Amino acid sequence: MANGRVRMTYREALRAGVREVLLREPLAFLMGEDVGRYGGSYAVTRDLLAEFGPERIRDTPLSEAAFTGAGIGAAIGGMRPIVEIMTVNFSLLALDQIVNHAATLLHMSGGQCNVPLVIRISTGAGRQLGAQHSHSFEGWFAHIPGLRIVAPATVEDARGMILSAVRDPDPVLIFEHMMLLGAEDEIPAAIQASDLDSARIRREGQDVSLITYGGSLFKALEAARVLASRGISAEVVDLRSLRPLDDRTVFGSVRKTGRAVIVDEGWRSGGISAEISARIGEHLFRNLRAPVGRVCTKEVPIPYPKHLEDEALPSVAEVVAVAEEQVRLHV
Amino acid sequence: MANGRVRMTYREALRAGVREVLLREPLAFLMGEDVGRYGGSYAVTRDLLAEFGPERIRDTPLSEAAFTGAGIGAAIGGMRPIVEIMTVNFSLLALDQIVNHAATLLHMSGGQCNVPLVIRISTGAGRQLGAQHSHSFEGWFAHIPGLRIVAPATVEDARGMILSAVRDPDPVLIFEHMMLLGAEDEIPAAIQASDLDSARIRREGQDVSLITYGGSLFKALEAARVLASRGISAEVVDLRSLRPLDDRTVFGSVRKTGRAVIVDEGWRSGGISAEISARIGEHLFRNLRAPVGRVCTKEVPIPYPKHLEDEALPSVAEVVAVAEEQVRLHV
Amino acid sequence: MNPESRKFHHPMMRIRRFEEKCAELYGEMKIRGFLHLYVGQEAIATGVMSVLTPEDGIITAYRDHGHALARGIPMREIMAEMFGKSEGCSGGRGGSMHLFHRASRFYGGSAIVGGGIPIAVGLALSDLLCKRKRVTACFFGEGAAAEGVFHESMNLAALWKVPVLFLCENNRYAMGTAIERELSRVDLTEKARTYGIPALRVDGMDVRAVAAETSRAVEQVRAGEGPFFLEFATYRFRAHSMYDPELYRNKEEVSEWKKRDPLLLEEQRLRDEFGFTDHDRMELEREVDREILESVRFAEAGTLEPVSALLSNVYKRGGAGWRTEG
Amino acid sequence: MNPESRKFHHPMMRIRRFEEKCAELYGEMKIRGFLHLYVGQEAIATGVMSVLTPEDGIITAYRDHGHALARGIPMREIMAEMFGKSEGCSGGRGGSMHLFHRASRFYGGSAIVGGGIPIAVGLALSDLLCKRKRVTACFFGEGAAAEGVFHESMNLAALWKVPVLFLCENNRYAMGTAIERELSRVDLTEKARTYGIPALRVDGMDVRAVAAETSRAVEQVRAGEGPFFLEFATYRFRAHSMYDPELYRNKEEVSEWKKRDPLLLEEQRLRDEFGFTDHDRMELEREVDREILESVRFAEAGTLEPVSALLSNVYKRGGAGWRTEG
Ligand SMILES: Cc1ncc(C[n+]2csc(CCOP(=O)(O)OP(=O)(O)O)c2C)c(N)n1
Ligand SMILES: Cc1ncc(C[n+]2csc(CCOP(=O)(O)OP(=O)(O)O)c2C)c(N)n1
Ligand SMILES: [Mg+2]
Ligand SMILES: [Mg+2]
Repeated sequence: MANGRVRMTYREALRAGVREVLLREPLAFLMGEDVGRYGGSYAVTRDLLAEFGPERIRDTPLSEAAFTGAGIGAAIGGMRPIVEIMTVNFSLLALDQIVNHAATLLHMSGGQCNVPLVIRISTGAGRQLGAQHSHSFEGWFAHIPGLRIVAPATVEDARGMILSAVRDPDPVLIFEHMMLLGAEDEIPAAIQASDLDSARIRREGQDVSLITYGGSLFKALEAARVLASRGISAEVVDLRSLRPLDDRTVFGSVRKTGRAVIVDEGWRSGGISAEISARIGEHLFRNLRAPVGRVCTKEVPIPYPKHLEDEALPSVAEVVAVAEEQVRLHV
Repeated sequence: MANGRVRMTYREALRAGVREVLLREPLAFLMGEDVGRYGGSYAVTRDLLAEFGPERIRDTPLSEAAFTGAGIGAAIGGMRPIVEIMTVNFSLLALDQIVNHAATLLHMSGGQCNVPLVIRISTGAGRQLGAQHSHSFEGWFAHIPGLRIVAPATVEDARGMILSAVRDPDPVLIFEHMMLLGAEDEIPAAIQASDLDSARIRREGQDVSLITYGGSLFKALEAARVLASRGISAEVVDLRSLRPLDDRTVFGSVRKTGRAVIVDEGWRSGGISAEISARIGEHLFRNLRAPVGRVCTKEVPIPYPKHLEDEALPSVAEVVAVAEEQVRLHV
Repeated sequence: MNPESRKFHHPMMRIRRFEEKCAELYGEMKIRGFLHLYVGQEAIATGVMSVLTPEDGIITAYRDHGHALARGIPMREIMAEMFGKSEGCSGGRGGSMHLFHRASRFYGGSAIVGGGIPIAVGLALSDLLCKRKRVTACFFGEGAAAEGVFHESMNLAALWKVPVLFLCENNRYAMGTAIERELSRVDLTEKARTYGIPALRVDGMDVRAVAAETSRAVEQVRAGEGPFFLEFATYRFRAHSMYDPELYRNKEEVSEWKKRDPLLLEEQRLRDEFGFTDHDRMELEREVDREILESVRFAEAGTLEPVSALLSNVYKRGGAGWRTEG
Repeated sequence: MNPESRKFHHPMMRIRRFEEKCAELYGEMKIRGFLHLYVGQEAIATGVMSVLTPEDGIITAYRDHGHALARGIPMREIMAEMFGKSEGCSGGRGGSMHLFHRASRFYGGSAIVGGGIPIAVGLALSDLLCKRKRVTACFFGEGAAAEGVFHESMNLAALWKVPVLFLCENNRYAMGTAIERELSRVDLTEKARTYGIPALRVDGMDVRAVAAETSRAVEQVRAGEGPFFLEFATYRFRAHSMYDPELYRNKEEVSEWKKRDPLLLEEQRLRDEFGFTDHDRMELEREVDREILESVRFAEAGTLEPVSALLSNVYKRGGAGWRTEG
């Protein structure tokens, strides 16, 4: 811990965030499948049971709908529940509770029943887990009014976002990308909340904006490095929040560069990439020097074999190619 | 029945379509909540039980996940099941079966297990049914590879689409808009299948393309009439299929008019409207004379009171205003 | 007025006549959307609510007028809600199926069959965690027992011993589906017991039986013994909603059940045991009708939320949640 | 070789040693993704499959190697699948959790706990509607009993009397969650009976008991008496998957159960009753190892699908389903 900074992994940061919430907020508790005795399917919650006990680290049965619904009820009852859904695909089993209930209760009750619920969901592909364990639904969830959707891409956000989420009066879904768990970074030792609304410029550039979030941020940053070596200066925008989208930051970047490439691990058609592209088209019609590019997951359930999975997912090479084309063809 | 044509409502056409399928295809059967003795929640399936008996018109328990899953199984077992989900919101209870299973089985099995399942779903708002009965999720479902999504807007498609759907080897979701049930039209007496892939130009025009589907088609047509009276010639494209999207027809229209307004009862952000807008931006970057416009449902769970529900939904006046602005400001 | 009639008869009559008025107003198109009447089932909400305290929580489904009235939500706020007015108990946003009243701990009003059940478990969990001696009463129909989430919730509640009271109103039909076509075995209490939840079947037409058995059950739940399950045998006298042609049941069955009308039963008991007279009855009716009339007037006079407020109530933290709407 | 050992011992040994090889190959990174071993539970798949006919259908979950092998899917196709090769039984697209083999009516391989259960009900429904005398065998773990869809499916199967055989492999853990923390009451057969489904608990470590009881159950199902439920008491000897640190159970429990290793039990029986010798055992091992070796060779030599084929198998009706991919 030099100069008040610590080195840790994204996984450790997630754990530190949950731990801090439980320390600061007596009404908070965590529930989900195997968060306790097993230590968390991806070892994120390891040791928390020993520290906080089974009242606050609650192993649930395999009942995604019921324990998510129970999270809604507990939130209405004044608690600050954190529900963990082990893998994003399983969230579909709780979708009625999330979309028909958590997202509507405030509205249907005319403002009486807000639902201060946090749902942590592991998302993304890349570990050859196949077609039922590799979806990226965060952009899809972002369609639903009443929900807030965030996707920490950095170690600092992995720790800090949950602190804001748990204080938010509305349901917040945090999508944690599986492939980032081992990523390391040096961050301030003092734990601070990260805001849930704003996008961040992770690298400044002049020629093209690479707009991304979550697991794809590092692909975009890598692409920017490659592009730099070819004389193209790419700006990298980390959306951080998918609902709301921080249009101001996105538009500001694209207004400057005149070109945008969206990198999204969700499927292309009807993904959040489409929304960002549409908004840019609507607002920066006269500023755009090239059509907005999209590098997304191919429209196929994620295949098991490595070479096909790799081919299905957005790659650095694709980002570079699309960005280069934009700059070369549309000057 | 003059000149081999008959007049019927959309509701009657839906019934005629299901009936024709059951007459032609011995392996087809219908199952869903209250499709039999009750006569269908919206009276679509009235009298079918008497004609086809309880083996083929199966009332199910309130178990959306199980009977949708049973539809998948029966399809794999060689049947041609038609599952009815009473209201689109309830489809969320079956989403694991639809998205994690029906849409992935062909892929996960390396092409061995196709799922020739038809799911009919009542969709849309407009009857003051509030925040849990008024969603429009068809565009949302269109994000999922492995599914085919269609939305009949006309009486003829209401009857004909299911005939193609039941012969399709893949899962087809048919979204039937609640507000169209009473719409009447004269259609050929001879029952024919309608294709599931192509969009249709429902009205030709030169100045702006109104791109829409389902319950919004009539709003777009009405808007086109109003626009005509103001000297603006609007072309109306009925998408019919949301997955796949018929880019050729859409692009052809927009290439001609240079302007596009998408009318969609789904919420705006991350809706199918975004995808269409993004594709137009990508492909017709140099042809577009104005930024693509979108008239969608406001981002709020549908409120109960009439004046607020009306305000939430796309209106003819909005379509007219957006189209007019496009033509006037971007000449 | 006969003081004993205050207890159960008056509240039941309020519900009955309120809903008859609602049906009328539906015909006049003052009330729209779906409208599910509780006629025939009044004894259940009335009996149950009579033994709950203001600290207890309520979750119910879309057939919720009876529960709302019996819980003490002002009738006029309920009526205004049906009219879609700002003065309604859900600010007009919910309508008939989504009555809410936080001050009464009345948390709706879910129109997804079974959807409220896990939420009730969570409410009860919050009481358990905060060591509050509250009970959460969770109403649902027998149709909900076919939904998976019913089972998940039973299991979770039993496993965690949360103070929730499951109240199944078995009116024998889920829309047009008779219970025998809904459930392979129709004994709901047996299902509850499979989770280790004590369960009892109660005559849902006898308001005093409802109150007595609920009282015992509540005591047990409040004492920390975990969930309890009550199945009420009842019947809905009217159509499922205003659109139902009732093709699925015959008139004899309906009239057979109407002989056990909970209001008639209770009135007979009042006459037999508590000296209830025709005059009492008239007085009662007059009072109830006055209240209903007043509620209609209140609703009529209510205000429509300005359309400019459309995007409110989506996020508590202000705004529509999206910076720009494009 | 001892002919009696062909029946059960050989198939079980095939599974055991195949999976031990898989674990090794996982260490070598030849197999990736999640890998769930069936070690300890071999008697169940082996016993059940021994009494099914080729016309019967199979549905299982992600812990599916044992079922696939016992069903007769060629070992080399299973191994090739784990290697992600085109020659795999799912064309390489599925991997360990998604084994499919249409010719064997083996329909996977769902990695969503409980997800396959309603699909099995539907498969059985298709047989019922087509008046085929087939049975659908549906395997799942005890953890699935907490999922709502398990209950919905039990109810639907019982209500419609479809010819499905529910086979619950109760190995006492769902990942790290012991059954006592999963289910408020742990008797699975009781749950089935609540739906009117006849149910029996069977020693899942004794392959002959498994075969005998399954045979009786299958007979009943095939005779048109509707679903049947078998709960097999068993234990998984290894970690849940390759990532599991096994913090949730102690070594004594594991070694206690290992005393009832189904392979040991059957081998002892063969020795006691059928003159099985050390020589038989050696021969058997040699044969099995040869097959495994050959399967690895086959898998190694298999081909990787060209990346240009990525978008195939999304729609049967050709193409990726979208005219333009932009
Ligand atoms: C998940 C879901 N499926 C279907 C419906 C349509 N629906 C509304 S009420 C109802 C019947 C419910 O019956 P029951 O639970 O017995 O309650 P009751 O109407 O008898 O009070 C149905 C099928 C719904 N609202 N939600
Ligand atoms: C719906 C769903 N929730 C959670 C998981 C994660 N998960 C995979 S296996 C498993 C345990 C299942 O236990 P059980 O059904 O007993 O089968 P076993 O692993 O013991 O064979 C869990 C929780 C999943 N795959 N699907
Ligand atoms: Mg009922
Ligand atoms: Mg298990």
